[in-house]
Parts: sequence; structure tokens; C-alpha cells
Amino acid sequence: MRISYVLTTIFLLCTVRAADIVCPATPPYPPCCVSSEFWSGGWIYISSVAMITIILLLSVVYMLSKIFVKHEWEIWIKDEAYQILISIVLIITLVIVLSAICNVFTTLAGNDPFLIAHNYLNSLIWDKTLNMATNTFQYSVLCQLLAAFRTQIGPVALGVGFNQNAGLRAVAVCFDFIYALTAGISASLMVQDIGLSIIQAFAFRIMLPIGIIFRIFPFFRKAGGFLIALSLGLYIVYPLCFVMNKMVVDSIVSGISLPALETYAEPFLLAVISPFMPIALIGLYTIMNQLAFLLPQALFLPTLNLVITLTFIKNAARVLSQNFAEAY
Amino acid sequence: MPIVVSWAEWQAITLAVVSLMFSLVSLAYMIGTGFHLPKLQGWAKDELYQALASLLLAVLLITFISTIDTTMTTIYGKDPFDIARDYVNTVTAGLGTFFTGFVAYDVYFQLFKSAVLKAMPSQTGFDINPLIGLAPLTAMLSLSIEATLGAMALLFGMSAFISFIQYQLSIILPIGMVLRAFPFSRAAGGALIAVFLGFYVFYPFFWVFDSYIYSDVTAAMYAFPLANTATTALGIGSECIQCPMCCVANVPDLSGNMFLSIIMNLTYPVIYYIFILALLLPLFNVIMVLILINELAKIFGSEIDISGLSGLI
Amino acid sequence: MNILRKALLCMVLLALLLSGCVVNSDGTMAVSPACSSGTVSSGFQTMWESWQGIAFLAGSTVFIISILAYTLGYALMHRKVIMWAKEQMQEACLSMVIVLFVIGLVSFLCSLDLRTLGMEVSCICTDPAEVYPACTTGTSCNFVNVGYGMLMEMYKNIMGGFLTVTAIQSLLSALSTTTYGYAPGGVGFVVSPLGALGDIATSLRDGMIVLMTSAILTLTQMILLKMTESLFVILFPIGIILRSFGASRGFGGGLIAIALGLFLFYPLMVVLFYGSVLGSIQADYSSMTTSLQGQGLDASNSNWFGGLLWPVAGFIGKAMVGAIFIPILMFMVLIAFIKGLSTALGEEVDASNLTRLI
Amino acid sequence: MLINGGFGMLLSIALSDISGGIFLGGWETAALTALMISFGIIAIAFAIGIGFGYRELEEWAKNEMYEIFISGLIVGTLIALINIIFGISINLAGGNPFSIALSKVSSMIVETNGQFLTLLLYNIYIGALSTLKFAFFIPIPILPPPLPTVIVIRIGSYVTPWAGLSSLMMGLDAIFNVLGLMIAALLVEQVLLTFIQVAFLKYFLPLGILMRTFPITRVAGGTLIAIAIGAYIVYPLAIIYGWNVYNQFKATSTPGNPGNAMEHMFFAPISWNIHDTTNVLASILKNFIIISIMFFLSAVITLSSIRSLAGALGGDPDLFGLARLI
Amino acid sequence: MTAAELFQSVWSNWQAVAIAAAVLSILFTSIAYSLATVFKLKSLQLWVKDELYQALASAFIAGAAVIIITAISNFSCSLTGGCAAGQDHMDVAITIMDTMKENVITQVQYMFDLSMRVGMITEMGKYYDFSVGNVACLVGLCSTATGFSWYYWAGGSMILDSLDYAFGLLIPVISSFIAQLYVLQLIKTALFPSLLAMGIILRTFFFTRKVGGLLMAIALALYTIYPLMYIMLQPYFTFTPHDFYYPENDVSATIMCGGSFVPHGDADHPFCIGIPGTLTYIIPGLPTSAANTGEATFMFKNGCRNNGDCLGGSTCENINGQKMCHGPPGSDYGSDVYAGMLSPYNGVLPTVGYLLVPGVFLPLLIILVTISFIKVLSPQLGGDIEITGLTRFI
Repeated sequence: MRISYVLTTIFLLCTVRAADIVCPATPPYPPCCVSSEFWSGGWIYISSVAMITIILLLSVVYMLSKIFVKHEWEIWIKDEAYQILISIVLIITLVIVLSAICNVFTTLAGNDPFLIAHNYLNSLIWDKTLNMATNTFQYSVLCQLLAAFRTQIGPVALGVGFNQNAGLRAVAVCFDFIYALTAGISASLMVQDIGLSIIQAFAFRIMLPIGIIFRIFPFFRKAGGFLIALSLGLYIVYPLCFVMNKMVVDSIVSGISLPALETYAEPFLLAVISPFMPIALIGLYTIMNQLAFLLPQALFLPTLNLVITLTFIKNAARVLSQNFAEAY
Repeated sequence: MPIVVSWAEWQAITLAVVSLMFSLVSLAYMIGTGFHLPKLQGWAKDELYQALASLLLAVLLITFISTIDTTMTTIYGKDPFDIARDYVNTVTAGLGTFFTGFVAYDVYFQLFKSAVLKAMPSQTGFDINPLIGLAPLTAMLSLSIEATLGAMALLFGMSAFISFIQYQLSIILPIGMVLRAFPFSRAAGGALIAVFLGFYVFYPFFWVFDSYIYSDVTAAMYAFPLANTATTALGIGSECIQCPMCCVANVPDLSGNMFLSIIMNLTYPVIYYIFILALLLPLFNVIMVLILINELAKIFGSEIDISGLSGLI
Repeated sequence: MNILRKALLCMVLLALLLSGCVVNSDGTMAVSPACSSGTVSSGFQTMWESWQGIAFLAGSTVFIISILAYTLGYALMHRKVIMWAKEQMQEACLSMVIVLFVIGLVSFLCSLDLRTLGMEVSCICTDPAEVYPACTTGTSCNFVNVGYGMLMEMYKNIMGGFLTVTAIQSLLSALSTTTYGYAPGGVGFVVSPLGALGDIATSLRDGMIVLMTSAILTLTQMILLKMTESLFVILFPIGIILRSFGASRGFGGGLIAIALGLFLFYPLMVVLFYGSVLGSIQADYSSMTTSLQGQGLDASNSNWFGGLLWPVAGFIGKAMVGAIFIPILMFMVLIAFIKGLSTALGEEVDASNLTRLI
Repeated sequence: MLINGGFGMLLSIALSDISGGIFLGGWETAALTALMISFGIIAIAFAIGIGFGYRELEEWAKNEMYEIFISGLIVGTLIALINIIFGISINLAGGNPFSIALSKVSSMIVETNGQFLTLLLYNIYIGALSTLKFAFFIPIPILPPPLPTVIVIRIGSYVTPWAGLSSLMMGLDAIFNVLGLMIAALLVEQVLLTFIQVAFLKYFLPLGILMRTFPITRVAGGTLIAIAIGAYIVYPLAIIYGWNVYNQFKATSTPGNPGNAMEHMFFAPISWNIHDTTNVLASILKNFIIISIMFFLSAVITLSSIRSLAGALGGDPDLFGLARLI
Repeated sequence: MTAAELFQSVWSNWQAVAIAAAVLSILFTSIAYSLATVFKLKSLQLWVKDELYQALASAFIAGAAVIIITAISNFSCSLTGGCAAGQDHMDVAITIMDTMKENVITQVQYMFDLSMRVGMITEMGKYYDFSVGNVACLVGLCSTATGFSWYYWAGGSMILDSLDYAFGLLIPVISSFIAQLYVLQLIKTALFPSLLAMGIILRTFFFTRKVGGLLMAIALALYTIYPLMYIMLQPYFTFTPHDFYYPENDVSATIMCGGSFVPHGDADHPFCIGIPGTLTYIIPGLPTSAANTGEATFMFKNGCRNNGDCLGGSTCENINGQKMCHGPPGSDYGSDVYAGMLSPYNGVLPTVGYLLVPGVFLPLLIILVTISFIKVLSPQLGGDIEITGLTRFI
């Protein structure tokens, strides 16, 4: 009697949880919701049809094995039946555990991980990368302009003339180099941003149901397992990595302070050669510092995200596509 | 009093580390036999072999390196690192003289190119910039100045890398030994030891080999072409028989031939120094060392991820 | 039947704890780097207590389930289940043991003052605003800070070198544009005698770009060093918890390998590798500045090229090797270490694309 | 001894190219010492293997013995093989391929210099012309000379008739880059020829043989031997083949007028025929195509033969990614 | 002489060598086979069997080389829709490139004349000054002269700079057309025959088979794919040069320009300079317009002479003040519509832009296609697949 009591509580727990697993009919969808087609006749209908066809197939094969006394077919059927059972159990646990995990991480991250990731990336692209690029471009144009100023003493035919700030042209070349670098970085960040919104649109609403369907068919078991793992990895782990990036970056911003430019430059005789040089170099110094802050966030952390997600997908695919044959 | 560890004597540290690992493993083995834990005993026995292999490896490496050092010092009077550094410095000095040569020519050509002849008293007459057409020549000279300075910077970097290997890279041998002792970091340990052996022993060896090629080949380089262009510039060379005016170039213009031969006298040895000595031979050294590291890594039991490095090239 | 009830109780407890774990008011988990001012940072301490609870809980639940499975298997004489259960139990014990030692390990690493090991190193001040060696509140010299200090020294030298090269280059290009007119009465020449200096200035310009890139890369590594501490604080606990559950053991092992590799091995290599290069770059920088002050910028004395350009080329070459070539070597060895560690801890970290990336 | 005797038989290759390498105290002694040392190691290993009954060590020693035998065989046949092939290449090229290749490349350099000089003189001419500026005026003395002049008004004008030539000079700069590239490529070929002739058989080949005897450096040694022999034999022949195509198809035939732009050196009115430049361009480009195609083809042929040789000698056929590099 | 005949002449004296080499290698393999059977070396036997097939294949290729080549040339001729007598598809490609080169050079001549006119007028200046007293200001320093100088057309320097830039691109584009022409001629006369002959000979020896196969693949690819690509892309390798006119002719210019001191110095050509106009300008005095004052839009849009002058007999009308000339009814834009320039904007800069496509982009495309064909063909002929770094580009 107690067991039934325990089972009912668990079942209740599932149904309560189940309610907010499925996405509502119309967007905006709450985080981690499986597409509503799951219930409203879309996927359920197909998976049940798939189930019936497989059972039909198995029974036919069973009958044949009896007629032709093919013993190994019988074993195969027993195994397939077992696999279908496993698949169904797997799917149900998946749906339950999924929402629990999702809610936990949402509370952990404080908000929908996708939203945080988008805000983080957008702030990185628009506030940091692109306005730094425009600053760099303006500095470069200014330096080229100043480099062209020429002081002429006496008439050209009988005097001396020179461009005092000709050195600024080299500083302008440094600015152009940084401008090219920032353009590349903003491109890579934008690609990640778009990738995230694609994942949000497709991972749970399309990929996961298809994976579940494939998991049921005997031949597509491995592919099904992989698809489920892929959708899990992309939908849950990948945005969380961005949340992690944001936390890491927020934690270190305060810890790093760099001395002003003057401390390095005992030979600050630059002012002697051209009055505009110190201004340009201070501008270059600040932009170099901003770029140094940007490079890890645009190159190192995205690679780390990729490595973590791929490791999860590889591991989950291996676990999900096991057929637990040896367990019985 | 803080224990002062001078990281330079890497040999002593390696032996200390390896013996420490050895004692640890034998301790584990004793516990295994003492408390009749067959699993621990089996594992310890296997680790014992690995520790033995590491000890043997360390001893072998140290003797191999010291023999190489002694043979080299007996034959050449300096250890390979000093020979390598001297050779790199002589090549850089050679490039320095070419640099000053180019700058000297550049001074004259820039002067001629920029000269504007004004013959316009009270706004009558003419202005002309007679030799502005020399612009392509000064552009080529500026390019060669950049190339020479770049090659010098590269060679300075190489000599810095050589002294980095001599004084600092030796630290990764003890670390490699330590990592090699633990089962899970054996891959990384074996890789580190292969990298150490490759760069500490073979890399300077190839540089010494280059220094011996240098003296022979430079003599041959200077023998052949210079005699040719020098004489032809003065109209004595073999090509000048049919057309005395056009020995350096088949265009009858004496001044043009004269200054072209001067330029060729300088560019020929510079191309030899930059292409062969500053690019080809260092690349040859690095490639050979990487092939050897790949082989050594297989021998030390851990497939080092050199594929990454080859991707780098 | 009490086992079942206990299992249910644990499940509910777990759900509660997981949802209510340490989050501050607006829900974001406050992350603070592992070490601060020479010892374990208090933020990490508190956070680790709560994560420790969860890790123990996860370990005990796995332990209970595997005991259950063991008895079941024993009852049904099913050898495979017994084997599976025994293995899960071992893993649970191992992760619990690791959990116990984490605080000890982190505090040891944070407080290990490298100067005691006889390495003359440059550390950083405890108060981040000040710049070493002018520290008022004292210095902290654990291996992360020492790595950071050394990179800071190198960054200063490269920036100093960059400014000197810019000074020389701007003087040369200014001189190269001077035109001198001698055409009295409209007849004569207008000449720019120092045109050749312009070509030298262009070659110095390439040196400037190399130095600027080296400075940026050095600064990036300083930031990476700081990041590894915070990454360790996030990845390591999650890794341990995931490692105790059978299904996600591989993934957990991978996360632990990445966390340890980044927090432990990377700063160690920075200290070892950069300890060496720093010395030679500092020597070169000082020789360049002395030669600059020594003969000044007057192009009159004879070995002007040798005296000035030689150390400049040397400095650029060494900065290039120190700031660009050696980091590549370091990341190569770091990846080999992480891959080796992760295979041992259970899951092959898919770092293959990392190696392809480099 | 066998090795030294074998070398005596090498008549076709100039002796100076073969012996006299002073690296490690002469390479013949180095090769012998290397063989001795490796024999010693194998003997010890073999003894340990039998003594301790250590099966794999015995197996390894036997295998190494076989490898040493192979190395000795390779060295022996190699010398004979080089001699035969070098003999064929001599009568193919009609003389020592290296000296012929060097003289051909320097003749190519002379012709390219000729084109460079012509274009430079043409460039100087139109450069000077484009900056030529005239000025003149008409004085209007107020009250003309017989009368007292109070003020003199001058009205004048400046004219630079050929300023438009500056665009042509911009175009020619690109052509000078092409010429610079041609001369650099030919100089690199000449430098490589001398380098291979002097260093490859005297230094690289012995180093390769030396490294091939030790087990750990066997693959590297095999690659080195393949590079040394492949380059020494194939590279000069490829250069000579290139020269033949160049000679048959080149633009400059008689010295002095390579489609000489200087034919129109006269004070032309402002009308200027573009064909002066395009003719010079045509002759330069004709040579540029042949020289660059032949430069690329000789690299491909040499590398391809080195790769097949490296495969045969147990070296690393893709030259550790180097093949992919070029 | 078509390329096939050229190869035939080269091959006539090399065929004997190739046949001898093939026979030699067959002999060599048979000896090795007997050795293999005696010593029962399985691996050697396999290797020998393979070598035997290769040797036989080489002998067949050596024998039938000429026949195969003529078959290929006939087939490719049919692809080009028939070649003239004594010509093959290579000559068709060469004529295409030759006409393209000539047309582009005439177009550049038009642009160069324009640049000369613009240069001359932009640098023209006048000065007016006066000095008090009977100072002999005719020669020598007129220190007391005060006055002003005036460059009436200095604004033209903007156009001169953009023309300089255009020429910085045009001369390399001309070189690219000349280079492509020579590459085709070089393949026909020198590369194809010698490479193919050398390839076949080298293929017979087993240790140079790789190199031989590679050379044969290169020769065949250069002989077939490379020219056929030019023939296929012919519409893009055609160009009709056009001169530059003002949108509408300038009445004042007809007086000033009258006849051409500088080529095309006619009334409706931009910056026209006729003999009378130049004289009135050069002679010191009041600045008179030596050039017409029409809109200087020729850098972007090219006008037409009067009606019927736009190539193809078009009609010109004013669209919001701009004289636009259209081709015959049905084609909505100007008459010189050909493969690329489907727009009225055929001034100086658009023409340069258009020429860059056949000058730079298409040759790269053709080279890439040829390299990938070599990569596919080379292994079939026993050649070296990994053509060093080449394969990395694809």
C-alpha cells in the first residue's frame, strides 16, 4: 500500500511538472519548453503510429519465426520489444528530468539563460567592439590629417620646410591594424549571437521531438540518441556556458588595473618631436587595453564553450544510444 | 630560511624527482603486499616497472646529453649553444653591413629623386624635377631595407630562443618525469620529455651543422657571381665581348650598366643571406627537430599531439 | 521499506536544495576568484560550503542507489548488476574523498609563496590599485599572482620599447620630409637631403606593429590568468557533482580536467616560461634606452646605425619570440595535459578541435 | 675501405662536391663511428635479451641488425645509383648540369636587367617631362619707353603641358614590381643552385646517412638522404629545361631593343601613343610568364621526385607537412 | 601548325626512346617476376604483377600517343562549334584573347588622351602684377612687383587624381590580358608538346612514374580544359571600346576647341583643347575658357554626340535634365550594351571596374578549375596526387 502511495506522489509530481514543460501554442515560449505539437496531435500522433507499426512488425516476425522455427528471430524480437520499453521509459524520465534541470539552471542564472547570453553578446558587440572600432577609425583619420601639416620657413625656393608630425602616419597604421582586428572580432561575436537564436528556435521545438521519434525506430536508435544529446547540449549547456562567461568576466573586471601611459615612458620626449604625438599615443594605449579585454571574450571563451558543449554532446550521445542490452 | 632551489641544475632535480617517485611506488607496493590487497599490489607492480623505466630513461638522457656536450667541446672547443649563438651573430652582423650598404645607396637616390631644378627668374623660364623617375628604384631599396631589418629581427629572436632553451627549457624534464609517473598524466609527461630532448639536444646540433655549411657555401657564393658582375660592370667580363656597353644588361647605356651592377653586387649576397641563412636553414632545423620529436614521442610511449604543430606550419 | 522512504526523502531534499542553492537576491550566482590576498577568498569559501553539501548529498544518493542495486543484484544473482553497483559505489567514494580535499588543495595553492622556493619573482600588491613593487599593503606571491606579476613586467618593458621605437620613428620621418631650398633669384635647387631616413622609418613602422601586437597578447594573457581562477570556481564544483552520477561521469571528469588544467597547470607554465624570457627582454630594453640616451638622436656620429638600430632590431626580435612564439608552445603543452587528465578522469575532452584551431 | 673506394669510382660528380666536408671531423669517419656505436648498442641489447630471456628485446635487436644491414645496402647502392643517373644527366645537359644551369640563369638575369633599365630610362624621361613647368609674361609699361614709365604691369601664365603623364607613371610602378619579382626569383634560383651544388652531397647526405644508422633518428635520416639526392640531381635539370623553354619563346632577341620604348625619344606634342608603353609591357610580360611558370614547375618537379625517393628510403614522404607548405 | 601537329613533330624523335624505355621496364619486371616465383616472395610477386600492368600501359600510351592527341583535339574542336582549317581550339581561344587585348588598349588610349587634356588644363595658371618705377622687370628679380596669380581650372586636379588611380589599375589589367594571351601561346607552342613527351617517357620507369604521370596530367589539362574555359566564357572576354563625350555639346566650346590640338579635342569631348582655344589661353591675358563647361560626369556616365551617334543608332532625350541616350526600342539602356555593362553608366570608373572581372577574377577561376582537373586526372595516369601545396587551395 505504501508503495502505491509513493508512486502516486511521484506521478503527481510529474504531472505538476509536466504542465509547464510544454510550450504554449503561441510564442513567447517560456525557457526549456518542449514544442506543444508534442501533445496537440503532432509528435504524439506520429510516435504512437510508429509504436503501433513496430509492434505490428514484431508480431509478424514472431509469427514467421514460429512458422519457420527460426530461433534467432525470436531473440531479436524479444530484444526489440525490450528496446522499445527502454525508449519509452527513457523519454518519460527525460521529459521530467528536463524541466527540473531547466528550472534549476534558470533560477541559478537568475533569468532565462538565452536572454542573458543575448544581452551579454549584444553588449559585447555594440557597446564594446563596434564603438571601439569607430573610435579607432576616427583616431586614424585625425592622425593622417595632422601628419600632413607642414611648416615652411622662408619661401620654398630659399627656405626650409618639414612635416613635424610625419611620425603620426605610423601611429595611424597601428590604428588601422587594430580596426581590422576589431572588425574580425565583431563578425565572430555576431555569428555566435545568431547561432544562439537559431538554437533557441530549433533545438527543443524541432530537434528533440525528432530525436525521440528516431529513438523508437529500431534502426535509427543511434541517430535518435545523438539527436537528443545534440538538442540537450545546444539548448541547455551552450547558453549556460555564456552565463558562465558573463560571471567570469564580471568577477575579474575589478581585479585588473593598469598604470597610466606615463609610467612606461621615461623617454617621454615624444612631445619634443611633435606636440600631437602624446595625445595620439594615449588614445592608442587606451584602445589597446580595451582590445586586450575583448580578445579573451571573443576568442578564448567561445572556444571553451564549444569544447564543453561538444564534450557533453559526445558523452550524452554515448549514454543515450546505449541499448542497455547487458542489463537484463 | 626558505630552501633556495636553483632551477639551473636540472640534472640533479630530475634524479631527485625520479627517485622520489620510485620510493613512493615501492611504498605503495609494500602496503599492497603487507595488507594483502592484491589489486593495489598488482597496480603497484605495474607502476614499479614504469618508475624503473623512468629512472632508466632519466639516466640514459643525462649521460647522452653529457656525452654530446663533451664530444662537442673536445672537437670544437665550445658547447653547441655557444657555437649556435656565435653563428647567428655572425649572420646578423653580415645582414647589418648590407643594411648600411642599402641605406647609403638610398641616401644618394633619394637626394637625386627629390632635387627640383628651378630656373624661373622673376617668373620666366621653367621648373623641372629631372630625376623623379627614380621613384621605382627607391621603392625597391626601401623594400630591401625592410626585408634586411626584418631578417635581423628574426635572427635576434632565434638567438633569444636558443638561450631560452639552454637556460630555461631544461626545467620541463623534471616536470615531464613527475607527470610520467602518474598514470593519468603519462601522456603529457612523455610529450614533455620528447620536446625537451628534441629542442635541448638536436636543435643546437642542427645549428652547429648550419655553422659548418655557412663558411663553405659563403665562399662559393662570393666566388661565382661577384666576379662576374664586377668585371662586366667595368666592361671586362665574358658577356662584354659581343656588346661591351651592355655587360650587365643588354642595353647600351654605360651609366645604367654601372649603377645596375653596383645594385646587383649588393642584392645577390643579400638574397643569399635572407633566403638561405635567415629562412631556409632555420626552417630546415625546426622541421627536422619536429620529425625527431614525433619519433621520440612514440618511443616515450605517449603520442604527442604534434599534429597540431604540423597544422601550424 | 525504510530504504525506499529514505530514497524518496533524499530525492525531495535534493530537489529543494538544488533550487534554493546559494543565489543572491537577483538570482545570479556571485562568483569570486579562488584566491585573493594570498589565501582562499572568502567568497569561494562560503560558496564551496554549500556546493560541498550538495556534492556529499549527490554522492550519498548514488551510494544508496548502488547499495539498493547491489542487494537486488545479489538477490537475483545477476553478476553484471553487482559489478555495476560496486563500480558506482567506488566512484561515489572517490568523488566524496575529492570533495574533502578540495579546500585543503586550494588553500595550499593560494598560500604557497613562490619566493620560499628560491625563485626571484615579481608578485603583485594585495591592493589591486597599486602597481608592484610600490606596495603599501603587502604583496601576495602565489603562483597565479607571480605569473601575473611577470607578465606585467614584460608588458611594461614592451610598452616602453614600443614608445621608444615610436619616438625614433617619428623623428626619422619628420627629418625625412625636410626640404631645403637654395634657389636665389629663382635659379637653383630645392632638395630634400634626408629622404633615406624615411625608408628606415617605414621599416621601423613594421617593428611598431609587431611590438603593439606583442603588448596586446601579453595583456590578454594576464586577463586569461585572472579568468582561470574564476573558471575554476565554477567548473570544478559542477564537475565533481556530475562526476558522481554514473550517466554524466564522463562529462564531469572532462569539466574537472579543464578546471584543474586551467587553474593549476597554466599559471605554473607561465611562471616557468616567462621567468626566463623576461630577463633577456629587460636587458635588451635597458640597452636600447641607454644607447638612445647615450648618443641621442644626432645622426652625425659614425656608427649611428649600429649604435641605435642594432638593439632596436634585437628588442623587436626578442619581444616577438617572447610574446607570440612561446604562448603557442605553452598552449600546445596545456592541451596535451588536459587531454591526458580527462582520459584518466573518465571522459575524453573533445579538445581535438582546439588543436585544429591552433 | 669500401665506402672510400666506392667514392673513387664516382668520376662524373666533381670530387669537390663530394668529399672534404669538415663537419664532425670529416664525414667518412663520422659515418664509421656511427656504425660502430649502433653495432655496440645492438650487441648489448641482444646480450641482455638472451641473458634475461627478455623476448621483445631480442626481437628488437634482430630487427635493428636487419635495419643496419639495409642502411649499409642503401649507402652502397646509392653511390652507384647517383653516379649512373648523374652520368645520364650530364650527356642530357651537355656538360656539368650545375655550371650550365648557372650560366643560363645569369643570362636570363642579364636580359631582365636590360628590360628593367629600358623601362627605368623611359620612366625617368616621362617623369621629368611631367614636372616640366614653363612661365612667361608680357610686360606693359605704363607710358611706353620713349615716355617716362611710372609703373610696369606684367601679365603672364604658367603652363605644364605634360602633367597628364603622371597617371602613366602610376601605371608603370605596378610593372616595376613585376620586374622586381622576376629578378628576385632568378636570384633565388641562382643562390639555390650554388647552395645545392656545394652543400647537399658534401654535408646533407652524410648527415642523413649518419642519422639513418641510429634507430630514433632513422625516419629523419631517410628524409634527409632523399632531399640531398633528389635536389642534387633533379633541380639543375629542371632549371635547364626551364631555360630551353625560355630561350625558345622569350621576347628579347637582339641586345639593345627589347621593344625599346626609347624609339620615340623626341619632343612629341601633347599627343602620346599608349603603344610605346604597351609594347615594352608586352615584352616584359612575355618573359615574366615563362620565368614564373618555370620557377613553379621546377619546384613541383624537384619536390615530387624528393617525395617518391623519401618513400623508397624509409623517410617521411610528406616531409612533415613541408610538402603542403609550398 | 596546330598544337597536335607540334606535338607530333616533337614526339617523332622521342617516340623511339619511349618505346625502348617501355620494353626495358617490361624486361626488368619479368626478371623480377621469375626471381619472385623462385624465392616465393609473395609481396614481390604482387608488386611485379602491378608493375607489369603499368609497363604495358606505358607501352600502349607511348605507341598510341599521337592518335589519342589528335582524337582529343578533334573532339574539343567540335565542342567549340567547328574550327577553321589547320586550326584547333587553342587558336580559337588565342583569337578571342587577342581581340580583347587590342580593344582594351584602344580604350586605354582614349582614357590616356583624356588624362593628358585634364592634366594640361588643370596646371594652367595666370599671374598679374605691377611694379612702380621703370624697374627693368623684363629679366631678373622683380622684387617690388606685387600682384596675384590665379589657377582658373585647379578644380580639375580632383579628376586628375582619380584618373591616376584608374591608371594604377588599368596598366595591370592590360598586363593581365597580355599575360593570358602569352600563356595560351606558350602552352600551344612549348609547354604542351614538351611536358607531354617528357611525361610519357618518365612514366615508363617505375621509380619516376609519379613524376611522369603528374607531368602528363598537367600537359593534358593545359591543352584541353584551360582553352575550353576561355571559349566557354567568351561573352565576358569581349569589349567594345567607346570614347568619352559630354552629355550635350557645349556651344562656347565649338569656338574655343575648333579642331584638335590634342587628340579628340573636339567640342563634345570633355576638356577639349583646340588650337585656337589653347592659344587664347596660353597667351597671357584674361583667362578664357579653353575647355567646355559642360557637366564633368564623364568619370561616371558617358553622354553621346548628337542624335544617332550613340553606337547602335539610338535616340537621346532629356530625362530630368540629363541627356540619356537609349539603344533601339526594346533595349532600355544605352547602345553599347554587351555582356557586362548593362547600364548607362559607362564612364571612366565603371569601365575600369568592368575590366577588372575578365582581367583578374576570371583568370583565377580558370586556373582553379584547371588545377582541380589536374588533381583528378593525375592519379589515373599514375601521377602524384598531392601536387605539393596546390591541393591546399581547393
